[in-house]
Amino acid sequence: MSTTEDPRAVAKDASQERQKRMIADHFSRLARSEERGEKCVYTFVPGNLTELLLAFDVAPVLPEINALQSGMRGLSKDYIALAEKEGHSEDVCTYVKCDIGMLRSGNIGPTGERLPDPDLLLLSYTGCFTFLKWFELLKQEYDCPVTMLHVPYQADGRITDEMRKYVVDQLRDKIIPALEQMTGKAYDEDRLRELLARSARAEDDLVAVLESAKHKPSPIDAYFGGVYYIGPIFTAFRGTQEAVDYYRVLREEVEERIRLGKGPIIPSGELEQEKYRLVVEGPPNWTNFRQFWEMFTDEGAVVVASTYTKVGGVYDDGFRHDPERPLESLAEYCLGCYTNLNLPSRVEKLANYVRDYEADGFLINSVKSCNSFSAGQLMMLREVETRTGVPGGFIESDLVDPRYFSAANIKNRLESYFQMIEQKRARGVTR
Amino acid sequence: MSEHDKLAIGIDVGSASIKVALIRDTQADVELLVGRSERTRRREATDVVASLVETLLSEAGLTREDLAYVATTGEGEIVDFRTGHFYGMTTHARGARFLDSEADACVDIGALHTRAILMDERAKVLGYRMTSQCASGSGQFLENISRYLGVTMAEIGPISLQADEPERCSSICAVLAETDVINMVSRGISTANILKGIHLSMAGRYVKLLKAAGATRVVLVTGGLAADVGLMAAMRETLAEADDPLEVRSHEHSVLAGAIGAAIWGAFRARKMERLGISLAPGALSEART
Amino acid sequence: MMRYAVGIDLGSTTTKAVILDADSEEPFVLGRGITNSRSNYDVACAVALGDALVDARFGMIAAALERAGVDAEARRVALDELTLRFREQQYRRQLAELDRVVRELATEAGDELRQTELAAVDELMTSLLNQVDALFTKDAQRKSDFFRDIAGSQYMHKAEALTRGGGCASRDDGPRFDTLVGLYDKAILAVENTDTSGTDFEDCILDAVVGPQRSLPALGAAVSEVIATRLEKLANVGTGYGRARLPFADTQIRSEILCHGLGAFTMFPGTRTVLDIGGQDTKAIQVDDSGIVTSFQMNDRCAAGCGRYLGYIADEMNLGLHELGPLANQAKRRVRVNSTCTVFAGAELRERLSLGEKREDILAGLHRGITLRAMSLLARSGGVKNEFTFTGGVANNEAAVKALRQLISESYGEVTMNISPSSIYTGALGAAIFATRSLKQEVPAA
Amino acid sequence: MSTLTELDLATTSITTLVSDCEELIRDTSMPSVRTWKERTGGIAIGFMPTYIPRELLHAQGVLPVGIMGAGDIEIIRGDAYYQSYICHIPRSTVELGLNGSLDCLDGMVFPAICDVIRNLSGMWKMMFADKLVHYLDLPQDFSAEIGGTFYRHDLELLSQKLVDAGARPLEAEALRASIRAYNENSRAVRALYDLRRREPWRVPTAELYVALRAGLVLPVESHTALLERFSALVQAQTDRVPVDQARVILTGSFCEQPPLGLIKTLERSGCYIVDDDFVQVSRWFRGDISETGDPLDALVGAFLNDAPACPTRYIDDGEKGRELVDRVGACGAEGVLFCAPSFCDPALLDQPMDTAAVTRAGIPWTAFKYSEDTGQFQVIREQAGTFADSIKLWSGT
Ligand SMILES: Nc1ncnc2c1ncn2[C@@H]1O[C@H](COP(=O)(O)OP(=O)(O)O)[C@@H](O)[C@H]1O
Ligand SMILES: Nc1ncnc2c1ncn2[C@@H]1O[C@H](COP(=O)(O)OP(=O)(O)O)[C@@H](O)[C@H]1O
Ligand code: SF4
Ligand code: SF4
Ligand code: SF4
Repeated sequence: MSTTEDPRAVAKDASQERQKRMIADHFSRLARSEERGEKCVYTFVPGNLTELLLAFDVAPVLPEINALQSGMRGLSKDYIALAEKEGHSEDVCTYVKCDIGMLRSGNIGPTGERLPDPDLLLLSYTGCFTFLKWFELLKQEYDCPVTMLHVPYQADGRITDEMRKYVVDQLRDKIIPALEQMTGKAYDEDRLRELLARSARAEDDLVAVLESAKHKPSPIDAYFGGVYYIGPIFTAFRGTQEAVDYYRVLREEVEERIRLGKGPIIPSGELEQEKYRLVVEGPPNWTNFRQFWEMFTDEGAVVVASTYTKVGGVYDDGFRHDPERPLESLAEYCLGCYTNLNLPSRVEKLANYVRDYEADGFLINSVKSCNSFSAGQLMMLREVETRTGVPGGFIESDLVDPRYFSAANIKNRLESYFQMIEQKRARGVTR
Repeated sequence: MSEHDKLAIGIDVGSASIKVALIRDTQADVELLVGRSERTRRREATDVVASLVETLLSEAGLTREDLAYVATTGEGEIVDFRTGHFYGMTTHARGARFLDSEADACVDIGALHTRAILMDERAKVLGYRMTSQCASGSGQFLENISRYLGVTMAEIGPISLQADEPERCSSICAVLAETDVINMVSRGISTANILKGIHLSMAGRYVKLLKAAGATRVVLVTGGLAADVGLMAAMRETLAEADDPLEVRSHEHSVLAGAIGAAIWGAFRARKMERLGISLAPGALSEART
Repeated sequence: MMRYAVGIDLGSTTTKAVILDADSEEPFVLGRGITNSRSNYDVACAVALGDALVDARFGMIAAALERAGVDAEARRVALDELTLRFREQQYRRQLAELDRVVRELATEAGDELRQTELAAVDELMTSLLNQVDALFTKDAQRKSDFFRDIAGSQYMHKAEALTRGGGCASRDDGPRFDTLVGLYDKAILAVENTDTSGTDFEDCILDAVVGPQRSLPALGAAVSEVIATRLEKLANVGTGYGRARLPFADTQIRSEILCHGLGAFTMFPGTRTVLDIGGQDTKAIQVDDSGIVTSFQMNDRCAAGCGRYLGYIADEMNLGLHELGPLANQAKRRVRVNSTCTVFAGAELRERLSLGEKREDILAGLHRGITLRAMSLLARSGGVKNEFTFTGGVANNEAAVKALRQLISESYGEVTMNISPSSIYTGALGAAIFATRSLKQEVPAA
Repeated sequence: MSTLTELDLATTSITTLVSDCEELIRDTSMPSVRTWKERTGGIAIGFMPTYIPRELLHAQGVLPVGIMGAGDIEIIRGDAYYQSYICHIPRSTVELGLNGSLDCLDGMVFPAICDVIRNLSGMWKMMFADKLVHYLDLPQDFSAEIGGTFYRHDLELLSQKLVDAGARPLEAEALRASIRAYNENSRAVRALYDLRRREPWRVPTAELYVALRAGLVLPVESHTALLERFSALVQAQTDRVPVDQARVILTGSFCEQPPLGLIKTLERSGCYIVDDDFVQVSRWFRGDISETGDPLDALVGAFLNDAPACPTRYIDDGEKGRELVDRVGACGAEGVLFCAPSFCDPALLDQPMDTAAVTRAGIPWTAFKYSEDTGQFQVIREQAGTFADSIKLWSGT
């Protein structure tokens, strides 16, 4: 989602430098939170309640982000090994194991500093069952209160009043009191409104950035690059002025690239020629992130839309945090995150992306860890193919377990896939 | 031989080879009289067992009537003249303790399966871990690779020890290994480095298995691959790299551990049955045990 | 002079070459060649190409005979005989080399070898030599097409017989099976990785023609004519598992998927779905009405369900690959084999055999299992459209074909199912077509 | 065997009764459901294992049919929908759906079990667009006001969907009667579990299991009768005597079920299974559901307050595994077998917490994985055998 450290030099522009600084600052703030008497909450990315936490001056720690950072920094392998040694199964989500392993190794965060212990475990159970188990596991480790927000699944493809009420009731009667009790502060709805208003501003800019990929050539890569863009908004910054500023700068940069007719920034500089436009479903692999990205850029492939950039929350259909309806809009945000959508909605979203972004292909990276994403992807592949007529591709890897990243295998499939699109195009079959 | 002595034979029917051990239990001590391992190699396992047992007995100058107990383990249920059957981990634990009284764990690495076993001083199994239904990293896997490299089983270890830059390989399929090896050779990687790389990846698995089973001090490697000095070295290196004090040992009779353990338990049961006044007709005990 | 374009499919198990007439509009196959893959990729390519050129020359000999007015039946008889003698010559040369290397290795090993083992080596190699005549009689059944396999299985067989009674006990002084096997494994590597393709044809054909030309003198003239004809390579394209390491430029490499799709489409233009089961992967491919791939699926990295699985099982049963299918088709019932792992299946097979199950029934179950796995890939790739082509080496296996036919019709109704006797060359054919196209600049070299 | 809905309860042989039940499970085309529909003209709704309120369906005249995978049938189409790292149950369920076995069902209810099942509910919608598909989002908030309100609404929604699919509307009296019928059934189940706990040699688990499984495809009244008959027969059986086996609890098999061969293997290798979590829906609640008051509230209340510590249920008090340790004590077990399906996240993520609790309590345990179509039991036999050996040889020393 965002990284503070990439061992190899990567081309960056100003916004990226800024983003990097923000994230690094966040981690060092966290590291010093205990001495500064600040409280922190462990919680998850999908449907995160950042504004609510900030309204209580509480900093979020996101275990998934720690895990992916560990993956990028080459530490996940040992962390996972440690967890498996303790009896965790090979079969389960590697984020969890990576987190447990990191905890056992001193809970050192991506900046090399120790992360604070949680004052509260805020289990936002949205779009993934594993979250329940993850916090049950953490609860064994920490002597702190835990509170849970159960976000119902959009099983029938829509948010009903009862669902919204269920979430709002939990926010009001469980989550807010838990935060009040932990911080000793009273819930201040006006403060929440201010934060939400700033969120909406940043969200507008983020959406403009992601949608800029509709241009040809696309000025951004909406998957690999997108990971950097969504960093601040899905982690600890939504609702802050920093986020507003970052997204404004980012948007300006991207608009400038459009004016200059430039392609996206890639690790080795700039993409010269956009040969393939792709829509990608599923999270990326973190252990070999750059290598993985280069398998695309080497072939001139740009990702113009991805679902992964919607894991924290989906803004496509116009959702924005709304200061007028603070708790309701938080509830809708939680209910709307990508893995909380049912499969037919996910298929429809992907098919729309293919059409709206004029993609040449549709690719799934199926990660072993995540049943929430992966169970059903083969059917999605077929459905999207039939609905859009563009060729689908399927590759398999994992989030942070390098054992499941087979470079040769993925390259082989990608190569065949790109050649297939190429051949189709040579015959004028695709646009 | 004193009349209190008990002679017992242990038969370990493995997927690749059959191991037989003949022991004398003097109540105070156990003595390994003679033991052998032979590859089945497309023969009927029961035929190989029969001929091995006869060879052993004749070498020891004994007959079947002298035996107090015929104990089987592994797939030994196919042996119809057995007195009783013991499960593999029970026997390996016992055999390992016999071969090395300091071992508190053993890892049995055979042709298809690997199991790490933690035991106490009475050879009681305290914990264990086994590999799954995939033969990658098994003895068979190593065998396939070495055959392709033109290396015999006995040479594998010594050659692997000469490696200078081992080619790490991820867990690969026992069947497809050959292709991967072809690929490595075509990239100019030396036989020693290929073998060592494979040894290291196998060692990684086994060490993981051992740690998961709870081993902390001394582990005896049992089963066929204990004879592979390269694998032993790789296991030691893997542990050293992780600063792990676990000590890995092997024994010249490691491959016989299961058979020895079975024989010892057999003698133990024979004594116990005698005390209880149960007569030991062949095959009877397996029923009595359940 | 003859100008050709070649496609090379360097597979995990076998390396195939197909050469096309570079001057023909429609794809015209001049020759096909195959060898087992090995660690020296250049040699593998050269041998496969050499084999294809031999095939092409045999075609030219046939054409020369026709021009000389020899009637069809006489031509067939003469060519069959010539081919057999030619293969025999090749085999003898390789065997002589093997013999030399084995003995050399045995000498090098010196004291490590027991006296009995030295004697055994001698006996082994003599026995191999003595079996050559029988291998190349008209109706002989060979277990495989490759020297490695034929010589290997004879060697192992004999080695087992020689070491039987002795067992493996270290106290004995009889010959050790492992030692003997080790010698073979080492020697075959050396023999295989030496490129002999350059000199092969001329030497072998001149020796081979001696006999057959007695009954058909025109043959000698035809052979001389063909030896004198120059063959010129204009283009090559490589594909297959090892394509990245082929000694070709990037632009001359195509993915296997595209090649199999195009190859199958070229052989059977009505094809819309292709199933390729090779040595270590299975691919389900959909193509459109111009042979362009529209979607594909591949299996993961596990040998279960691919050709090597069958090879493994054949070994386990002491059978040749060629014998598996026919035997399985004699089954009266199917024994379900539970293990998904190839190696465990081998163990399970032994167990079942010892429980009295019949070999053919177990084999039938195994073939069914493989086909089931392929069916799921097919379904993943989009199912079977109206015309279906089965390619890859396993399409040579009649039991696999039978099981597939049955399952396809159960799941997709009656669809045309094409199987070509040269299905194993499909990928190479696709590559060769890409090569001829590159000559015509028809398709951008992507 | 007589008609499949009415098992031959007059039989005097356990073997016949058990093999009838086995046949009922094995026949994936579900003849008993088809017969029931023909006879009653009612509709039948399938549901995935663990828990759904079958009482509600029953009260509306619907036959709830539990779909617990397909055992070891050949998977032809189902594999096309699932990667290798996903458990077996969704692929076999899809296989059943696509090969027509489930045609006799008028819909499916997918309770919240895990992400795999949740996503399957969406796939089902796409595959069987014309049938009822309901995802029953069981609440993880167990307060009456919040979780209770939500759940009650979800049940009302389900009830309405059933009506739309042709069932009769829900009436309080009918629901109360259904609660009674299911209470009776679960009392019969509990009685058998009690009997097995006391005298495991009388009630081999392989038999008990198939008798329970039969309940998934039979009307509840018939199943209760079957259980009672089974109970009478096993108690009358005189040739079953205790032998020296280790008493163990089996846990982790709450969703995908192990093959019958595996259960038999465990028993043969020296284990008496004295408690398990097979076919959980048949004894989800510890006690009876209240037969008085508002019946829908009774269902909701039971769910909130009386359900077992299934891995699908969130436990926030940090005492994971306590219930398991308690159960070990309660049934006098000597060890625990963790027996979970491969790739089952809920079971496998719980396992480290459970094993830690069990270890702390000094209870021996062992763990292995299976899939419903596992056909090779050697490894498991070896493991269970060694486990039983070590309990028998050493326990108490
Ligand atoms: N010197 C050696 N180096 C490496 N591997 C060996 C050696 N000797 C035997 N093995 C391997 O040991 C395995 C047989 O071990 P064993 O414990 O007898 O297996 P099983 O009980 O499964 O038959 C074979 O796979 C063989 O390849
Ligand atoms: N004549 C034959 N009869 C049966 N099977 C064969 C025959 N020839 C080849 N095969 C099968 O085909 C496989 C090789 O297929 P191939 O398509 O050449 O694979 P690859 O391209 O991966 O090398 C072998 O493993 C073998 O199972
Ligand atoms: S299963 Fe997926 S969504 Fe859930 S914690 Fe793991 S990676 Fe995240
Ligand atoms: S990867 Fe190879 S060794 Fe493993 S299960 Fe598959 S065939 Fe067996
Ligand atoms: S077996 Fe486990 S992972 Fe699979 S569907 Fe059931 S609960 Fe989910």
